[in-house]
Amino acid sequence: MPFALPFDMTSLDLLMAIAAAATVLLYLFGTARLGGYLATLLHGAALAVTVAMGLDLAAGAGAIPSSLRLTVLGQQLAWTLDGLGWFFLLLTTGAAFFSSWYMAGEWGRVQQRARIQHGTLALNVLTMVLLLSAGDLLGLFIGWEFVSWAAFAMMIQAGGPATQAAYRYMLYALAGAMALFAAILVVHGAAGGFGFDQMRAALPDMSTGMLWTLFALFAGGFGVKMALVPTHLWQAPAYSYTPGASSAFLNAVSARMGLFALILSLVKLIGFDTLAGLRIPMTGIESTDILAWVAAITMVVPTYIALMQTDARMLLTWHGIGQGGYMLLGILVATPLGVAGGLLHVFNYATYQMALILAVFAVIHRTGTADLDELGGLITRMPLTYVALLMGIIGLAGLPPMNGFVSKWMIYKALIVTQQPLLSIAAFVGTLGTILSVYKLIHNIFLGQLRVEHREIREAPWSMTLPMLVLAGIGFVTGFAPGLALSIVDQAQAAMGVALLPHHLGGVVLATGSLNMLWVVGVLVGAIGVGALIFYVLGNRRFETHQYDNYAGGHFLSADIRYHFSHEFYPGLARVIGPWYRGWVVRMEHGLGVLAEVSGDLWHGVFRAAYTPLYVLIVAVLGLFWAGGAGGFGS
Amino acid sequence: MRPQNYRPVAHPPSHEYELYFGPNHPGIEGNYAIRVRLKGDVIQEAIADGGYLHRGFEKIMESRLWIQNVALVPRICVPDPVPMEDSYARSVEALGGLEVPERAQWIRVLMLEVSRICAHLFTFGGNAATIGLYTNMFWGVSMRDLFLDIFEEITGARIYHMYITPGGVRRDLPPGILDKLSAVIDELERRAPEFDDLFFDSTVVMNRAAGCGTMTQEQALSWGVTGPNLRACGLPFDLRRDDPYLVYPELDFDIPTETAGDALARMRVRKAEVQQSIRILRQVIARLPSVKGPIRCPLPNPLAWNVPAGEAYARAESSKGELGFFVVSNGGDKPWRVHVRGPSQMHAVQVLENLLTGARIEDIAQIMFSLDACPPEVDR
Amino acid sequence: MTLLADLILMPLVAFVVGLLLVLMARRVRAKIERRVGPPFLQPVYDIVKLYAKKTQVSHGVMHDLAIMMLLGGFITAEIFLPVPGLDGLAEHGDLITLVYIMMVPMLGLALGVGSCANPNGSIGISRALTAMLAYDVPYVVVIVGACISYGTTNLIDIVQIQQQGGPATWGAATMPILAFAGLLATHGMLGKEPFEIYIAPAEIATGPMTEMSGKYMGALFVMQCFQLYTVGVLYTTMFLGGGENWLFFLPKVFAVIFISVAVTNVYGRYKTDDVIRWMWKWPTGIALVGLALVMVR
Amino acid sequence: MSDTTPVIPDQPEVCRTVDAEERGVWRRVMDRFADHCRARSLFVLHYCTGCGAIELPPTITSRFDMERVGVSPMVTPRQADILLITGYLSVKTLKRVILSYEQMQSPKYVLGFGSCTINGGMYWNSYATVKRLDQYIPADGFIAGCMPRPEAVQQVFLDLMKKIDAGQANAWQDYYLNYDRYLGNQMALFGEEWHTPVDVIAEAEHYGYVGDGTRGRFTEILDRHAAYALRDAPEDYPERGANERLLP
Amino acid sequence: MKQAQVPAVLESVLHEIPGIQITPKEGSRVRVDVAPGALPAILELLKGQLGFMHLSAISCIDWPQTDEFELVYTVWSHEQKMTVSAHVTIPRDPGEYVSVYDIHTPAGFFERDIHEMFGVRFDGSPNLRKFILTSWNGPPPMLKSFDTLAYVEETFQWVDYRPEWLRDIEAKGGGIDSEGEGAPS
Repeated sequence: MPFALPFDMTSLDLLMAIAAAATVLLYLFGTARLGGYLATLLHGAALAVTVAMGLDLAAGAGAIPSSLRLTVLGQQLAWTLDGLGWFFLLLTTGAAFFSSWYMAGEWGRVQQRARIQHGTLALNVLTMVLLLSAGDLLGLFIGWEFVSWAAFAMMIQAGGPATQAAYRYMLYALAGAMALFAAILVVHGAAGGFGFDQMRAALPDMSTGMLWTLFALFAGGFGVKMALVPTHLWQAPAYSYTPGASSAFLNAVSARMGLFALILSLVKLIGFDTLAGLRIPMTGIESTDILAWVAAITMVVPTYIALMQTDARMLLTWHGIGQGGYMLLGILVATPLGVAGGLLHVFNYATYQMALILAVFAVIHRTGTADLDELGGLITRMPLTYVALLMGIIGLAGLPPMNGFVSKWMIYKALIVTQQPLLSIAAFVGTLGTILSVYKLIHNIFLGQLRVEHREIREAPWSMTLPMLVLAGIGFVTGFAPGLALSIVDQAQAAMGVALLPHHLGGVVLATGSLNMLWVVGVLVGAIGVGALIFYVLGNRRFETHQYDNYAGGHFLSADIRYHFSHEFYPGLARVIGPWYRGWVVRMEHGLGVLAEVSGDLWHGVFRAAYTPLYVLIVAVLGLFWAGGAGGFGS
Repeated sequence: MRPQNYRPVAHPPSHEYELYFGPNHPGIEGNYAIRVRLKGDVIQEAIADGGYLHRGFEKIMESRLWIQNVALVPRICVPDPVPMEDSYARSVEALGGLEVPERAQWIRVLMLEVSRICAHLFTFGGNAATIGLYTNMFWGVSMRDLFLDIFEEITGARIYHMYITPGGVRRDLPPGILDKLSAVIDELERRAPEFDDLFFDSTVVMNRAAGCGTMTQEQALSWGVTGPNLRACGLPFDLRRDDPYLVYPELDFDIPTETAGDALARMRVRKAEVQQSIRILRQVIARLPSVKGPIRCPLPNPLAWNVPAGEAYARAESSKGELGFFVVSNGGDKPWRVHVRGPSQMHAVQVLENLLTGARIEDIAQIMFSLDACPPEVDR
Repeated sequence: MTLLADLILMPLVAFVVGLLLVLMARRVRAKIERRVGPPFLQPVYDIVKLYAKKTQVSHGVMHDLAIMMLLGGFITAEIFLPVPGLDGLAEHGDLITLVYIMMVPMLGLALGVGSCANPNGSIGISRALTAMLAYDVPYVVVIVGACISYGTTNLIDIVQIQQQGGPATWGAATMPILAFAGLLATHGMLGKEPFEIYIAPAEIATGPMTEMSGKYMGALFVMQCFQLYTVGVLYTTMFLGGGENWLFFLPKVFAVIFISVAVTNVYGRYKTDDVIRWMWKWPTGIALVGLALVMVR
Repeated sequence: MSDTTPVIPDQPEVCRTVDAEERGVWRRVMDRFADHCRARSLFVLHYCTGCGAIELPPTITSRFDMERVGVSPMVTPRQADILLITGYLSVKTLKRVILSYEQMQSPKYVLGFGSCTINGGMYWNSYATVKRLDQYIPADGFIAGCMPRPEAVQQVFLDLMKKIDAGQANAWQDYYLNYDRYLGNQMALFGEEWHTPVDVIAEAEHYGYVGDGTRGRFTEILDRHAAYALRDAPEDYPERGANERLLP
Repeated sequence: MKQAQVPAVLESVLHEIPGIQITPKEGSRVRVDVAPGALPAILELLKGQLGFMHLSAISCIDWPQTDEFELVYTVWSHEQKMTVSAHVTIPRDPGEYVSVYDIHTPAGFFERDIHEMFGVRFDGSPNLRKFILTSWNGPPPMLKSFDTLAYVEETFQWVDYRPEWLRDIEAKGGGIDSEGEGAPS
């Protein structure tokens, strides 16, 4: 314990207290002049506590308990935070810190309802803390519901298309919650309780059919939040149209809660060995194979949907869905390398995706649009935002020297080493699509001809550029020295019960080909330095000209000629995959929408008819929790 | 010009942008420009922009003697100059009532057909180069050079011969030239399969040229398309047969047609035409030695030659289509009015604009070269 | 000390060999076109001439940075690509790393061309990336198949496995179908006809090169050297057993590039979407068959 | 008729910005080396300005093969070293030629191809063609004749190479040093609204090619006027037809 | 050839039109002189009845003596294998005429060209924007009243061309006769 706490509070208690206080305070004072900086301060404190917890865990503290307790149905609910939860908690508080920083200055002043933005952000952090530190299945369920509703509250604040998407999201989330609820009932029926240990103990006695049911219910229920492929349709619009830093927060961590719960339920509770035993008869296909293929499809399909987008935010959020596939796939490889790769990707993704979303919102802040067809040439006007976006897209595309490359490399490598060629090809193909679409993103916003109406705009204020530059910087540093991030990942990996991956500061050493990013990045930077030397020493000095001094077949350009290629950026590709996109994706979207509505009603009906008492009970528990939540502390 | 001097104007809210094909662009035949408005890579609107090669021929011909203009006319269409000389000469002959001696007519046919082969070889090369098949261009152009040598030996010049004058030709054929010509023709026939392999049998060419710039026969007729481009739509219209001039009625040749009306069909028609020209040349080579006589009818003093008043329209089938010279004389020593009707005036402007609309960036050069549009003919 | 020598020598060797490869490509093309072709030092003259231009027009800082990324990326790639006697840093980054390092200069070029604000260049980059997507799908299948077949992604190990077993263990012998698919993908990677969609002078007036002048253009010429070398050496390493020494190694590299430059001159250029269709149909199909064979074995 | 003797006219010798004698040995060696390479690598702009372009394919292709001596075609003015004016220049083309010339990077060379570039040639009394090329951009050499043979084209290239190798092909500096004179000639033909997007004066300042004739009466006019967006261009704006708006 | 008869088919179709004069010319060409008002009807008739689908050219001739423009519409019939040139005369002032674009699409180009070169306006022509002479501010250059040589002398300068060998010849009393008259015959 790095510092003493009053009243016997554990650090988890402190964190919960900070989060709860932040929720209340920011809702009250979010619009005040310094409200934004208060938010930054509070989230900074939460981040500091989280880091302190990490030091504790690294010192071998095991799990950090909370004083918060509840007794329901004779079951005592407890909240404790282990390494896995802490890993995700670090991302949560980190994301909240950078988001609130971004909102603290000019952004907060120009927003209509900064109070709500700050309040919902803090509320989200609070509910996530509850979810991540859940000590049993019921706690998990409660946390899950809270997180869903908090995210919903965040999404509807802007109104307009985001609200539409948020309702759709709730529909999916309800369906997921129903599945989860059913899973809990199955476990309760078999184990007689909600505790994790009770469930683990009951596993060997469960029939294959029951295990399959559990697997399907957990994967389906949590997969909704991760937007795994057939349930992916809600996420992009819901996250895109949420304003500013809230969108960045949602993108970076919200969907990762689904991953956390999946890891918890499938890896920690059921375990890889049990899962590996689950095979479809006569085929030898394991249950994880099914999920891995779902992950692979999630990698590829949303990536190519992202390629078709014309809104910068939609493009990025679709990529967010695709990147989720990489994480899940890495974890499902089930080797230390793969799991470490998957978890590292969670961390890396949070850094670069936040930088990207924040940069895009900085552009929106200045120009008022995120339409990729209406921007262009902003590099001269907003160079810092450009740098942040550039570093972000290098990470997202998974190219050296950014951190995205390291985690993707580990995932590819794990797949190749375990001889899963088709999955690794899918991973590579997803990356190729990413490269195409991120270039479109940066080209259409920052390169090409500057539009005349953007001629006078200024760089985004420091309060906005600094957070994204710091995030991009973290991305670069953890790309240069991935060992830093891998040590964080170790905590989670240890808590998952997976063997640790031996690593050093620069990467990993493997018999089948190693990676040392210190060398890779060092040489790359050095070589670019040599390139600069060649550029500046050889040849006469450069003369910078303007954009109308340009080749136009001998014609004269003037300001009123639109001489900028941005709309339909990949026409050839669109012609090849466009029919498929229009035919398949759009139809699937429609069909799934209908299906979700029908099945949502159906589940409702089934549960109300069959388990009305239990359902009422759960609702009562939730109500109780609300009533006695605050009183629970310290008891 | 200082960059800050650019006056700001808001861009229109549109997803369309502009590209400039030419005049300084390798996808353009000669010095010509097409401005295209695009969305993605699909052309929404194409506007032909000519005049880069405008020399005011029709004006300066009015200020020169009838005979002086012989030097000017071949320069109207650079790749295929001989039909220009011939048509001008025939229009003046019609005005002045001159009868061209038979030998001169045969020599003119020889020149015309060699020029047609040259022009088609050049078009092959250009068309192949637009889709990156430079080998074909290199071979085609060097093959054409052999024919230019024949020209040089006959007339003293490779490109602008100024050989066909009103009333006949400037001088007789040099001895042995017919043997050399048939050797060159044999060489061309020997090489022809190579061009087939590279171009007409290539899957890539098929893939790109088939269906590219397609027009129906009705469209072609209403747009005023002539020459190989019209024949590629299935109409066997050839002025050598339909409105015969010189000694073409005595010659035996076919009029090749295709029905598809696309770039590939147009190139196939040209290839077949080269074969027909070879056939004609063989007949001419066989016949010429037996045609004796003068090569020019007696002319008055060309420096003081007042051509009788009147008007004449002489047309010829050039390698690109119908070429017409409308010449008006008021009885003076200079033409009163010369109007040149080049086939490309249709092909390079209205037809091109129509065909390009809805096409893609990659088709622009291909369509222009397959129409064999000749900008100097448009600009004059 | 050896490392320092490697760091300096590997890019230099790559550049010099690349110059020879460029010369070969131009001479082969000249021979097919029945002409003499450029003199021996022509690639050098071109590059020196471009660097010696007295005015150098730039379209902004990103335009300059692009050139640095271009050279830096390729220099790094050469250092991670082991050749006889020079292992460089291949221990610290494997085949996958190399493949992704090779994308850094492309990304740099793409950014630089974009900042030139010329739609011809942007269309060129759009096409180049589309072509990359087209040829990299089969290439990825080939790489995954080869790595699984060799059981390692370490290039040094891959060379050693083939060196120790002799020609019978060369990739071309153990997985001929994959090797063939790899050759097709390599051809696409070199951007030669019929896959030359992103240069396409007659369509987009040479695409990415549109606004490049002076030393910017010179850097592109240098890049061409590096690109020919890297692609050739990578293929040789993966399928032709690398080489014990340069005497055996270089002929293989030249042979790989020769096949490509000889074939290219008798083809026109496909349309953009046909390149994708072709690449996803033939080389990918062949590569998947090869991959299946590798997996069965 | 086709007199194909290449003519390299005597250019007024333009001195270099720094006298060769004042340079260090190293700079002189480097200059010598650069000139050597420049002379052996010439990229010709692919711009068929006139009918002389018909003789360029033969010059470049298999029969005469200019790549033997390092001459190859290049597409955009940025990459090209040589602007080959292939014959007569109509006024409309001359504008594009000047733009292309200004967009080329120095050292750049201009060759007039055919008699029309020297004195109007066959079109001496045509209202549409320009009579003297070297009034508007400095030329390094001319080929007389109509039309010159490929051999003549090759000969002028070889002569130019000799000149470059000796460091004497410096006509391009004249454009910077006497920009006002060239601009005046251009304005006399195109009107005072004439301008190109290229900021020649800034370039001259940047690279130290400012001479007494760089600025003057005409460059002052240039500084004053703005490039018109066509919407509010005056009725007599010279490029009104050519730049007429495409977008609705 | 000159004394050829007017083809019967043409006669039969055109005889109803008043004030028309049909003259056979060289080859298969027939000259038809019509009143300005009747031209579109005649072209329509020829196209509809005899298949004169193809408009070869529209030529304009400036006659300053009578202050008139003569417009010549040359049409060709793929069915009859025959050329008809229809001549109309319009006054120079105001120099306006109707477009035949709706009968023959190619007329669009020729009318644009004539508008540019002679200043004749065609009502109903789809596109009379400048095409060739976009850089030209002077009068329509093909008018006889426009003197191209005077314009050239005024606008351009010449190279002083006096090489050594010419000076030698001039010293002997020879040289180039710049007037162009009285050249040796």
